[in-house]
Amino acid sequence: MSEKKRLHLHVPEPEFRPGDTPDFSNVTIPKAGSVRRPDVDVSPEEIRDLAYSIIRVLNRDGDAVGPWADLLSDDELIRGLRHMMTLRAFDARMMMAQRQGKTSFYMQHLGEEAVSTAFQCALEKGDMNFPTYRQAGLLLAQDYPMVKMMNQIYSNEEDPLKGRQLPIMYSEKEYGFFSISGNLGTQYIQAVGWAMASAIKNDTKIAAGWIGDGSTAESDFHAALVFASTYKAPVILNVVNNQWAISTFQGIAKGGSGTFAARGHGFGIPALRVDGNDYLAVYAVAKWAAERARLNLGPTMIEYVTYRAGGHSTSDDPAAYRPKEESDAWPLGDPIERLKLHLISKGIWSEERQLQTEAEIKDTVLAAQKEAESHGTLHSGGSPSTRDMFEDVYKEMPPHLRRQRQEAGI
Amino acid sequence: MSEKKRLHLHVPEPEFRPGDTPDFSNVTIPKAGSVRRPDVDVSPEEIRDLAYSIIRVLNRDGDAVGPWADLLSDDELIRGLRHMMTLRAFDARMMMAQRQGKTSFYMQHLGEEAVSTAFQCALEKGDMNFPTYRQAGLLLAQDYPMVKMMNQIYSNEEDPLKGRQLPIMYSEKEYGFFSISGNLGTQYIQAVGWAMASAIKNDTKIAAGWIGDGSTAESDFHAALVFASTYKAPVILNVVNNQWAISTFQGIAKGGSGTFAARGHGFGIPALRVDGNDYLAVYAVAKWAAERARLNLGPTMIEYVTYRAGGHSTSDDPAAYRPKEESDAWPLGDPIERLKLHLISKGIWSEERQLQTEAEIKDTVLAAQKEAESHGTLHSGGSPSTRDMFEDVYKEMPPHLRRQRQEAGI
Amino acid sequence: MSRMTMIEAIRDAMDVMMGKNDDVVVFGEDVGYFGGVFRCTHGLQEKYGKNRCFDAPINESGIVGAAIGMAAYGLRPCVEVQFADYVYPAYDQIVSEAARLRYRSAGDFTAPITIRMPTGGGIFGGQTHSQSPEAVFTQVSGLKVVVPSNPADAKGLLISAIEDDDPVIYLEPKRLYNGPFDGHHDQPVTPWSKHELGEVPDGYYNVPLGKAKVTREGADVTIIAYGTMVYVAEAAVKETGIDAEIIDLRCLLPLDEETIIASVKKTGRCVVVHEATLTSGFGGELLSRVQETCFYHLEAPIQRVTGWDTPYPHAQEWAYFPGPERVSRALEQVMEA
Amino acid sequence: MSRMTMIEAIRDAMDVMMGKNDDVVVFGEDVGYFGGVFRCTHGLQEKYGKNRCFDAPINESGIVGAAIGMAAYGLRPCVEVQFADYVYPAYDQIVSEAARLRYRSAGDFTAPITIRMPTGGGIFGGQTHSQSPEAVFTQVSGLKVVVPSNPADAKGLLISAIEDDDPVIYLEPKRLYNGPFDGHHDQPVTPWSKHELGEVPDGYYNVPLGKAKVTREGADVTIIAYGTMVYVAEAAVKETGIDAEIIDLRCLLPLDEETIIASVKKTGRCVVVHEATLTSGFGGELLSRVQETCFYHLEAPIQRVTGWDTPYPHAQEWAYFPGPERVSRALEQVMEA
Ligand SMILES: Cc1ncc(C[n+]2csc(CCOP(=O)(O)OP(=O)(O)O)c2C)c(N)n1
Ligand SMILES: Cc1ncc(C[n+]2csc(CCOP(=O)(O)OP(=O)(O)O)c2C)c(N)n1
Ligand SMILES: [Mg+2]
Ligand SMILES: [Mg+2]
Repeated sequence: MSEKKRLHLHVPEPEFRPGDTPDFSNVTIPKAGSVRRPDVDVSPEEIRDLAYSIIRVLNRDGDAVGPWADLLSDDELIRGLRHMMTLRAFDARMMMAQRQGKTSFYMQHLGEEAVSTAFQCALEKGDMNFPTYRQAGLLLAQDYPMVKMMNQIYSNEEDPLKGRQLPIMYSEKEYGFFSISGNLGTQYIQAVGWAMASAIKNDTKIAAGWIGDGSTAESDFHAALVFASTYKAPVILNVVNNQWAISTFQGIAKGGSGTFAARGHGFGIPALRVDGNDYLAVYAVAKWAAERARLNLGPTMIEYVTYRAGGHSTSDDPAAYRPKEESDAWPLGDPIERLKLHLISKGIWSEERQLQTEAEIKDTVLAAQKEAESHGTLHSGGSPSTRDMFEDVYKEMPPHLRRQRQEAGI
Repeated sequence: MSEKKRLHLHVPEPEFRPGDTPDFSNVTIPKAGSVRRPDVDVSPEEIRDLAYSIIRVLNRDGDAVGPWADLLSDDELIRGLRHMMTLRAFDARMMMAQRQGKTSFYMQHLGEEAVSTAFQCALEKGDMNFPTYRQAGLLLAQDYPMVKMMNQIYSNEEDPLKGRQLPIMYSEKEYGFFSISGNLGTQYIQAVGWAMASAIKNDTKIAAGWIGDGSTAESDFHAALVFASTYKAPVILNVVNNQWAISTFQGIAKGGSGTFAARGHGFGIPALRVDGNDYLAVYAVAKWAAERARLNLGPTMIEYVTYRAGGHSTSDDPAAYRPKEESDAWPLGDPIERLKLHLISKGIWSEERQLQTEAEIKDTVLAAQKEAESHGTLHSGGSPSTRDMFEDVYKEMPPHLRRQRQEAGI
Repeated sequence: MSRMTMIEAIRDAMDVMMGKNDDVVVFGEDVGYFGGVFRCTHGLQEKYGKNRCFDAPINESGIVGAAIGMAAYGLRPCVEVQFADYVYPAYDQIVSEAARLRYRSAGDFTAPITIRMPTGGGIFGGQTHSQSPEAVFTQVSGLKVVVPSNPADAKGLLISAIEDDDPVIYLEPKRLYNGPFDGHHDQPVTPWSKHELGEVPDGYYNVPLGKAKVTREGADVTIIAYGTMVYVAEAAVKETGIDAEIIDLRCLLPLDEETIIASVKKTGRCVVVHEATLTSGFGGELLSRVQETCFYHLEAPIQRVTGWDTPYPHAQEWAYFPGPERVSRALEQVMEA
Repeated sequence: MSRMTMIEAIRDAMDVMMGKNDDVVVFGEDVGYFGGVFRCTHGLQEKYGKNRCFDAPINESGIVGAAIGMAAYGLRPCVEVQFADYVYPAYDQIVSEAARLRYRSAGDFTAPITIRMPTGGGIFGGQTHSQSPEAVFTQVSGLKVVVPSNPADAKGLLISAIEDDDPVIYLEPKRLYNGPFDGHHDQPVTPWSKHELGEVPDGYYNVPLGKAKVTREGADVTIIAYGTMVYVAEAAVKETGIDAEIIDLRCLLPLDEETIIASVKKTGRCVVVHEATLTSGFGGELLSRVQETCFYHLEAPIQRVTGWDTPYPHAQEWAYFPGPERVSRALEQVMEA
């Protein structure tokens, strides 16, 4: 027996706190194009290393390189850029609307626009996402009507969710977008269940679960991995590692495992780690995982390495817990700038078109906003009926709710 | 896009069902002594393979071989054999007592006796186990008074738990044995919390969590691994893989991961897999993990490969879901037989002493039983007071419970 | 008509629904090959295949969460939680997800799932095999909560539950699986095969959710009960000779207030009986509804007879269980008041 | 004495207890460096170190489960669940473990833990930041349940909770964090700094668990309330001019029946008020206790004014919230009856 040593508690800390100068030069970022692309039927053991690397396609010069490149046409790439720009413009307007008191709450995607927009392009009609609150790109990448999203954000008279839900907690079955919960982690296992159902019915549709780095700590994350692993469900298990969970850095959830992707290893689930700010890489990896699922090869876990450049929500000010300069110092750059550079270097885009498109998108967003506001905002104009408060608790309103509605005088 | 394939659900099945002839010849069992013994401060990545192997010490001839051997003195080995024999004899009597209606319920350890008895010998006074219902060996290996266990099993007037708990749900703080819950998995994270507390207080004590193969699927398993990994808690995370969870074979919990030990890998927790029917191997591995914990090196996960030779509980008949011959066909043999052979081959034991010891243990168990029964059994003789039913809900009985006790007329 | 135990009736309901609708799937711990620890799903895997009836990992949150996902896809899962005592890990999925999905998505997604679980004590199961947690479900807007008391109802109610477009918690009083138990634990129980309520219609039929049944008409006092307590109430009535009306609720949420109010207005007295603990048990809600609606008809305080506010003890089971003696005493007190 | 908001009072209670007892540790999501999303733990990590106050992974079951283990070791953890709406994943650890540990081990192990969580609506938080789940805790034998309504009580009750040898659920009405809110959402709220109840004694003191406070004496009707509803009740009393006695429960379990009974026996009328949904809300228990003990003193049916039986909606918040108008109406009805 070794001599008795006093124990002590290890509490992980982020490298930089307010006042520190962030320096990520010690973070190893694999070169774009350097990570191999295995066949989709590869055995999980053979690609363990891919959970500890980062798949990247776009290099510093904006060239698409390596085995994961060249999957998208010029048109698709330009569409992708527009999707990301739209999401950013949409966010900017809605952040402002919240500050103006037109809604109670908003959550933006700043810096993470590539993840959801590129992923959606790898899915097909009929597939189902189980998103968190930070994947509105799944809708915008399908050219979903912005005005409908805004109606929901404003809880106005046209709100498809009838004013019941917090802003941005969209639900759109037709667009393969499951109702957002607000309770972290719960939807991850639901995605697996949906995928199991598709397999039970010998269908061809697949599902995608979404979770944040912090929320991987939730217990339902485990439930999802157990079920996905056991029943080989056709599901893509997405982990968006944007480095922060409100004020808590990713190390508190990750603990001693090198990466979040590595969580898949304990379950024999192939796990890939990808540059989440690289539109092409995200698309390529998503496509690979989707193909695995469609071929009945089972689940794939994907960790998107990105950075939450803004606050957690409109209720949050990150200056209280991390250096203001950290987001600029983040080594993977801005997804929009990177794709723009690629398009320019391909000769299919220019700074002028960029500015022009920005202006055009701004107009579209503004027009949508105007239309949405004509239906009301949270505290003024048209609003959902209070009667609606009693609907949809059940398919048919039971007597006690009927009585309560009467009592409410509405 | 690959052509659309119809999906189908994968539901794992055990290899053998009633009527089949079990044949485990395809199961690879590493040779005793063949697995290396790393230093306790090894990095988890360097011993990944140990989660897919089986650490074994005793070979077929009963010799202790390899780097994990030779940790126990002759006396300790003989004590170990006695502990296992005592547990088996105790179980046999209590199984019979249950059939005779002296208690409502019992759960035995048949075939798994080495796991808890050997493990306990690697702990020190003050350490704390958070056991499931199948680790009574943790008590017996400390020569805990059998009569006290029986009093609990009989819910008699001397029952330390005052008749409140199901039989075998012991609680013994003084012996480092946390109150058994009955709810699966809950105690695993509690073990981590206890270990964190020891670290917070700069103490030297360590904790051990216990869970069954089937129960690793529970969500609290994840909670435990997340917390243990993040705070590097001085805890040993034990998984007893006895192949079955009631009627469900281990494949339903394990899914596509090769082993349960591998679950640790997603968390950067070193994981060892050990022959659970090999007393020496269990002890050696437990000792290794305990040393890691004591040196503040953090958690270790250990999977004990064993086999539940009996029914799940007295309510269960395994003939309904697995071949009767399966337990005999199980390739890792019987832990008592194996240690006996070792002692004999060492020349410190004999068949005669075995028989003699068996008889002696049987007498001790019978004497304890007789004493316990003098204090009553579930339906006859002395029983705990009904007044006790209202005690210990709170430290001080609040008025409403006082009133209820009065109403109950007791 | 066939003679069935409650277990067989429950199994038959699933069998009928699986036969009728391909979208009905059944899973849970040990429910596949083995057919459940109480054998409620015995034979279903063999008949409908592993795709439709299978073993689940031991993760109650996962079982319910996966069921919600399947329901969102379009299936109608009917899942088993091995004991009601083990439902708590699934509580978040039930409360935050299943119960609210229709509301929060304005009907875009729904969760037509049935969650079956054995409930109640009387089998020396100790605190982890005896609980009656119905009130933690009746507090949840969006759920329906069912407790059958006999094989015929059990089958009809389970069919209704599986057909229902909203999530249903289906609590099976395990002490009634093999016969009606009236709390006289020292006396043999008549098996369902010898009891008229063991007579179960063949094939498809349903018993609607939200309709109580008056199992005994009476003039002097109304007993509101469900599950095992229906028989305990009957015994107490027989033993006291008090002309009580007994209401078997069958469904706690939504509640059949009409039947309750009509009865209490008639009798002017009321005793509420359940096995769960007193404080914040469902009895509080029942008492409140009766007080609110029948105040001017009440001739005596409404009484509650329930389990004590302690965990369910093992050895003291019969001191804990609210048996006929305690119900009788309450009836007498209410009549005297 | 110092002027404090409820947030500061809560923080001060933890500060006092951490200073007094090395075994008190504080953790939860975002409670470490940042000091909690409502800033209740702000500065504690800096003062007591990372060993005593730290960030936890987002796993509520893990937070409570780890706390139970620490308590078994001998510590007194005071943990935060970020919103009461997120407590359900921890429900199993609370119900099956913390609440029963002393009982099932016959006192061998205990769980002296405090679980703090912001509760209630009124901040446009929608269904996941507005719930009042107290009744799913009051049903659990072995728990204590506390709901403070002002800074002075909040501090004294939290100190009692941390000192208590049993597990305590400590619900913080978040609408009261910065000032007493009476339901008139269109009017400005007086901050605690300008309110007499913002006057908080310095250092150590406690407010015992299980003792209610009569915040207004009155002769005609008893209003039983807690948390935010205390101020809503006050507003209703002022607006109707009815001479009501208002009881602020402060602790729901154990319940101060004595104070309640004395009051209702005096007034002969009773209105129970809470923000949680009606069905199986804690109001049902309160109504039942009053009916059982004061039946012959009651001159009118006891009424409940509560949130509706729906999830907490976002835009319709003020139609959902049981404001002074609804309480006034109930008071008038009870007085007329
Ligand atoms: C069950 C539950 N616990 C806590 C919260 C409060 N909460 C909301 S978001 C959040 C952080 C989530 O971080 P992460 O998963 O990394 O996602 P991100 O916000 O970075 O996209 C927390 C703790 C919640 N919504 N649900
Ligand atoms: C939360 C919970 N769910 C279900 C059960 C019922 N149950 C008791 S033991 C058991 C099987 C456990 O199997 P395993 O973990 O492999 O342990 P073993 O019995 O083999 O030692 C089940 C499902 C329970 N006790 N608790
Ligand atoms: Mg994050
Ligand atoms: Mg097992």
